[in-house]
Amino acid sequence: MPRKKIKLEHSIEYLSILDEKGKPDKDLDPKIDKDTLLRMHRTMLLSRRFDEYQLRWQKQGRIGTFAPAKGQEASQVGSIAAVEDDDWMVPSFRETSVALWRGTPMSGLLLFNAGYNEGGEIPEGQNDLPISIPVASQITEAVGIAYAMKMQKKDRLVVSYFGDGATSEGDFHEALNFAQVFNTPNIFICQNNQWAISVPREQQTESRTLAQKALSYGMPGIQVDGNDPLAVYTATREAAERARKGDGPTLIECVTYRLSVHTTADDPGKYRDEEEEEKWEEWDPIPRFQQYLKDRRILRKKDIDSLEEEIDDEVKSAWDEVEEQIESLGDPLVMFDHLFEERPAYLEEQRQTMKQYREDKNG
Amino acid sequence: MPRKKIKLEHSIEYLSILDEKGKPDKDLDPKIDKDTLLRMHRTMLLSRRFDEYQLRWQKQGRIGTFAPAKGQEASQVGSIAAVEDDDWMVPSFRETSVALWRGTPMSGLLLFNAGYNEGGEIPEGQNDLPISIPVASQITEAVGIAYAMKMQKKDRLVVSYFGDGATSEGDFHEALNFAQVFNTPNIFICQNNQWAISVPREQQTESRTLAQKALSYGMPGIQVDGNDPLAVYTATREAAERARKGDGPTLIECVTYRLSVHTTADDPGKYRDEEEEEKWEEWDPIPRFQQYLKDRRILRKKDIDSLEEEIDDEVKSAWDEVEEQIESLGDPLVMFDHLFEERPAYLEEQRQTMKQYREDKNG
Amino acid sequence: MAELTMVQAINLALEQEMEKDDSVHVLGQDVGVDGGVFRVTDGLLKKFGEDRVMDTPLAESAIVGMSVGMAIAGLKPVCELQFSGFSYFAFHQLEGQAARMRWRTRGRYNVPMVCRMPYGGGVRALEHHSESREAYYAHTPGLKMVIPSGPRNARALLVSAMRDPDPVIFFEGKAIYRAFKEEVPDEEETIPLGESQIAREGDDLTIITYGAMTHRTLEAAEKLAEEDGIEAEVIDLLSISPLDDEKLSESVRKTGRVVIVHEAHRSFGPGAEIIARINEKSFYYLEAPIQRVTGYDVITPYFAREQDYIPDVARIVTGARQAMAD
Amino acid sequence: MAELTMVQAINLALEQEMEKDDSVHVLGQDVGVDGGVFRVTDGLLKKFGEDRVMDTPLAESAIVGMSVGMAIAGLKPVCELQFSGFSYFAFHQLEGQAARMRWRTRGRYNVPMVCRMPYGGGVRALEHHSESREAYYAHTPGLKMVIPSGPRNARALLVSAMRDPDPVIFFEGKAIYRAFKEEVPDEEETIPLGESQIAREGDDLTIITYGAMTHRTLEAAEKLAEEDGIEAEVIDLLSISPLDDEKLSESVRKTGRVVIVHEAHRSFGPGAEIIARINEKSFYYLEAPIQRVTGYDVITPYFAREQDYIPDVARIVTGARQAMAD
Ligand SMILES: Cc1ncc(C[n+]2csc(CCOP(=O)(O)OP(=O)(O)O)c2C)c(N)n1
Ligand SMILES: Cc1ncc(C[n+]2csc(CCOP(=O)(O)OP(=O)(O)O)c2C)c(N)n1
Ligand SMILES: [Mg+2]
Ligand SMILES: [Mg+2]
Repeated sequence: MPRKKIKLEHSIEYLSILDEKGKPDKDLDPKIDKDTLLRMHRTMLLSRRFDEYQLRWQKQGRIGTFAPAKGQEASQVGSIAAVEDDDWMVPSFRETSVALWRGTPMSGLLLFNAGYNEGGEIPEGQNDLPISIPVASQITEAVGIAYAMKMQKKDRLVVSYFGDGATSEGDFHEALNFAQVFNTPNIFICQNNQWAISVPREQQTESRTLAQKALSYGMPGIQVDGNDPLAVYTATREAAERARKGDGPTLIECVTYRLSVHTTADDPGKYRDEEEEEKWEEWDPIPRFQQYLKDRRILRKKDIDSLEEEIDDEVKSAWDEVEEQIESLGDPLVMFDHLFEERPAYLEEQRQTMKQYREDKNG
Repeated sequence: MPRKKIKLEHSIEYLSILDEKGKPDKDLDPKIDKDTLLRMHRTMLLSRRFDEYQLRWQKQGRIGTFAPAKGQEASQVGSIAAVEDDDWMVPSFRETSVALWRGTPMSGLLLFNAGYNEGGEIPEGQNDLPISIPVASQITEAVGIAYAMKMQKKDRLVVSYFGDGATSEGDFHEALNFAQVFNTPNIFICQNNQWAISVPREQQTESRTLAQKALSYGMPGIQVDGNDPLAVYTATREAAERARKGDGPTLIECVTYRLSVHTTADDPGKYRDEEEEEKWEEWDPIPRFQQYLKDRRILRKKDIDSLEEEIDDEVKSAWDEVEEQIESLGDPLVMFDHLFEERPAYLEEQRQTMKQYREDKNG
Repeated sequence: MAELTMVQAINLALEQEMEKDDSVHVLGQDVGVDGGVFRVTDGLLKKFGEDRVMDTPLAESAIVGMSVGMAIAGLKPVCELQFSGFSYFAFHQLEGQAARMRWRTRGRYNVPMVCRMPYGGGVRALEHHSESREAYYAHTPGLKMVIPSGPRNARALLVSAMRDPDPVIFFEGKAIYRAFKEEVPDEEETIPLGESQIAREGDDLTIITYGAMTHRTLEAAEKLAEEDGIEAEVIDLLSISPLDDEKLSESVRKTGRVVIVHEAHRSFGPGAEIIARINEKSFYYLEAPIQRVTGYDVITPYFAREQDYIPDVARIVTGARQAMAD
Repeated sequence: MAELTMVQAINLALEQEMEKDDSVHVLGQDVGVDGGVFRVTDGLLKKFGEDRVMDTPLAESAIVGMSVGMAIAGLKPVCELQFSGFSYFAFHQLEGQAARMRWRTRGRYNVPMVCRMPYGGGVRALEHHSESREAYYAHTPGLKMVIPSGPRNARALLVSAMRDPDPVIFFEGKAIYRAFKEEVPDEEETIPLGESQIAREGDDLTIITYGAMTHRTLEAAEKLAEEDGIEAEVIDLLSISPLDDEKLSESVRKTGRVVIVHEAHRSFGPGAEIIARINEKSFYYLEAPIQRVTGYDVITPYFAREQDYIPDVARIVTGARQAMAD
């Protein structure tokens, strides 16, 4: 009696719906409507092809370094598709599929990756935060936004994204604790892609799952097959329902894999086996999802072919667009804009110095 | 099957050995030897009386603000008594009982509380870090020291202390994760005294226990009655055995209560009920432990009386000592010492300026 | 109109603004039930409820990060960090998120938040409770750095800070929290951020200071007038960033001699930038080297010796005499 | 003797010191298997094993805090933070623990650690990857702040830093990691921390700079000699704190005209302190206002416009001509 086991608030579950061949567990299939399924599929494919083009453009020096989403499309699309368009979205730095789902133009992403601050602009009406490079740096912001939604009595929740590595940062811990304490409508999507640059998941932390970190906050946590859009969708949906009912936040660990480089500055050959990569290729979320859609007769082979063509054109024309945009962008003096609402005198002075300097140089 | 419960590495236990009347659970009694028990008792009593004197001295303006340990003596002494004298100890800022157990002279503590940096000096041979005021700020240091012990193949472990509030800080999280990943000989003692200044434990975090935060790191965690020195001792002993065997760190939550003010700058009347305080007074660790010792015929009423007298003298003479020390301390120029091993020129210049200035002023 | 301490004046600013503007929220450690460890937020919880006066868990980074999120989404958070010495736990949030969000999004989101924190020595407190590291924040693009010197301007500056559409770091001198009272009008007052005040007029010498040091500086100025017949102009900066270059230039060009007084460490401290600005704008008017009377480049000593670290009236007078003698 | 890039030279310093001294450990994100994102620690894991070349989880505060603990207990940690822009996650550990431990314990414990981090722009990287905020650390009592300008002095300074009994912040200019090679002797070399070098001698003007900017400054100096017949003395600081006041004074007293060049933001930046020191020590030798050619007080822009932010040769020349013209 004086030595007794303590009962926890929650237990941690694992959820998967599609098997490796794309066959769903009939009882668990969330029965997403056809249009949504097709939009999900299109976004995943677009994200994949966009990554591929960007890798090429990066090699050609047209854009700088960026972090491909390849392999994580199901984690990203499955989760964002399960919430409303006017819910808030707080990314980390690898959420291309999410951004595309939300409506961010590829040209904007390209502009960002080409080194222009203007690429960080969020289209008006889209409740997204911009990419933030420091790992785990805006999970706390997601909690603040969710708190504001609650205060303003808006029926909006906040989905935020981060990786397995991010769970080691203090800010992850502080943010999740605050969310539970203030009972905010947050959904925390941890994309466990097995690697934080060269550090494998097993060296990042000794906990068997990342989902169980939720127990630290008395928060519900769940681990899902992150390469299964239906499982991700279902878990997010459940979390969203809880959040909207006022039942607070949820941590969802999506078990997935980074099929590509960390960023274009990275060489995975230094630290991981091709075998591992090949093993995970078999779990590629896109063919699996396509099989499911085909089996449900929502998508045919030839639909995919024509979609591929469409996407190819779309991506290519995004580059043309961004080239035009770059030409029309203001000169570097824009770096003095948007520091403050009003530019203080000392900054204006510096701006004039730069202006003068540029005029002298050019004329 | 595709929706299944995940088994965790550890379960969380609760341990208590003494009941409220000081009667032990016979099977669990750690059978500590008599000398150690008496030393534990003496340290707890000394800590209590020293706190009381210091509160008085603070009111009289003899010392500045400080954080009394009252109520937490069992958590502190029970844990530190369970490790070796040459193990390392990393305090937070309320570990008076621990410091006394380790041999820190009361005069040193008084000097610190009187506003002299010299009070932070750790007696040679005592492997203690100094007090660190920022909450949770040296838990990571405890991990670094433990790693060094492991590297140097020394059979030494590190006990570190912090409060319930500290578990909300990012550094707590990062430190425990590192400890488990590097499998270091650390024992983390969380003194859950129910309050972080005015914030009650329930508002600090929504997890039912603080011990379960260990699950986040795949670390063993245990919750113990922190007002029961035998339970604290037992849990620490078990953790120490694991650590010495190379089985890594443990988190121990000691459920206790801050029976006094947060610091002398604080007024608990603003935020907590007297009833609560009174309830916890009944669980005061000192009478409970005394009852146990009496029942075991290790301590008699008259031993306590003479011990009280002895302690009274000791504390008072510590004040005399510190007064003498203060007089013999160097002038404020010492603030330029110990910034670096060698004083760089710019600092020496500043020192000379101060010296000159003081000479001009004084003569 | 009432005679208020700085604590009361700041409390008044918070209360009136919260009344006027529903979107103002106060958050931090112990700011609710306890009314703040210095009682600055006393009474606010009772009046505005726990949704708007939020006792948070013990985590500076989350306090700031959550504030940034609230600000992005339409609220106006005023967060309190218990001592400026603990703000470094949130440094990445302040420099990386608060300061950058407007810039990062080309103005789509702004961060109208105030981050209040007590700074400086003089209240017999513990280590990390007495620092004066405003230079860290002043060096950070995207932040404004404000330090009032008394009840009346504290109130006016805080109102301006709360209405500012951008993040403001607001340091409150512990030593002057309760040291004296001032008449503070009931009606709203504001002072534009970036504007300094002439605290004393004079033609012989310019002494530039701010915060708690303003009072010792004014005392020193009186002493200089009495004992040396030197009439010092004392400029109370109020804003460390943006600096009020104009007022500085005007005074320096008039007097040609300058002393800078601050509690902050000397090297790479605020005084250095002030010297640099004067060098750039008024070099040819200077008649002698600018004197810095500042805290030393040591860890701020524990309280028994703190007053030997913080500039006192005599040190300021010595610095001034030096500036006149050179 | 070999021709090495700065990356290779730093690697050499680490390797040789680890060989010589068992207590030196390297830790950080991706420093082991991956050899560091810039390959600075390449090969060390293989040679010294994972106990001494430690791939850590992703947590800057713990990396620094753990290093402090290791240093206290007798090891000599060299930790790497992946970019200086992420060091603010550990700011409280650097200023609150690393910098204070010796002082706090009256010398009982010292913290012989080096905290290495890449700084500065020029490699087409992302936000937070291009900052130059050495002033934060230079303003912090208890820390030394070192920035080499090339392979040879990087190696020598790092050896000194590893042997220094106190914590050293060691910034490595990304732009010069691989930009050029230099002869680096096999035998050990050291440079005392706090000592600057005259990178070019001259009598007309003193240009003070450090790190990656040293090269543009030297180019500018050549141009000034060619086009204007101005012979600039270029001082490469190497240590930002402690500053080499002596060498600065000597040069300034000789030339009377000064330009300071750095990538860091202008306001409250390193240049301000240098001006303040010159004001204090050599005021009467100055013939014109000191010119600052620096990064602007804006968030360091993304890479497409980064080169407009970082001082270039032409801006340095302009600053120098200004200093001569005044
Ligand atoms: C605070 C911080 N430290 C280090 C880095 C460098 N860095 C960029 S991404 C990354 C790994 C992130 O791993 P994870 O969180 O798993 O996300 P993933 O890259 O796998 O999507 C690191 C170390 C950073 N951006 N921010
Ligand atoms: C980083 C930091 N933030 C805030 C404070 C102010 N402060 C001192 S003690 C304390 C509460 C600590 O609570 P807990 O960890 O439970 O320890 P306890 O005081 O109860 O022993 C606070 C907020 C501090 N010292 N450090
Ligand atoms: Mg990852
Ligand atoms: Mg507590």
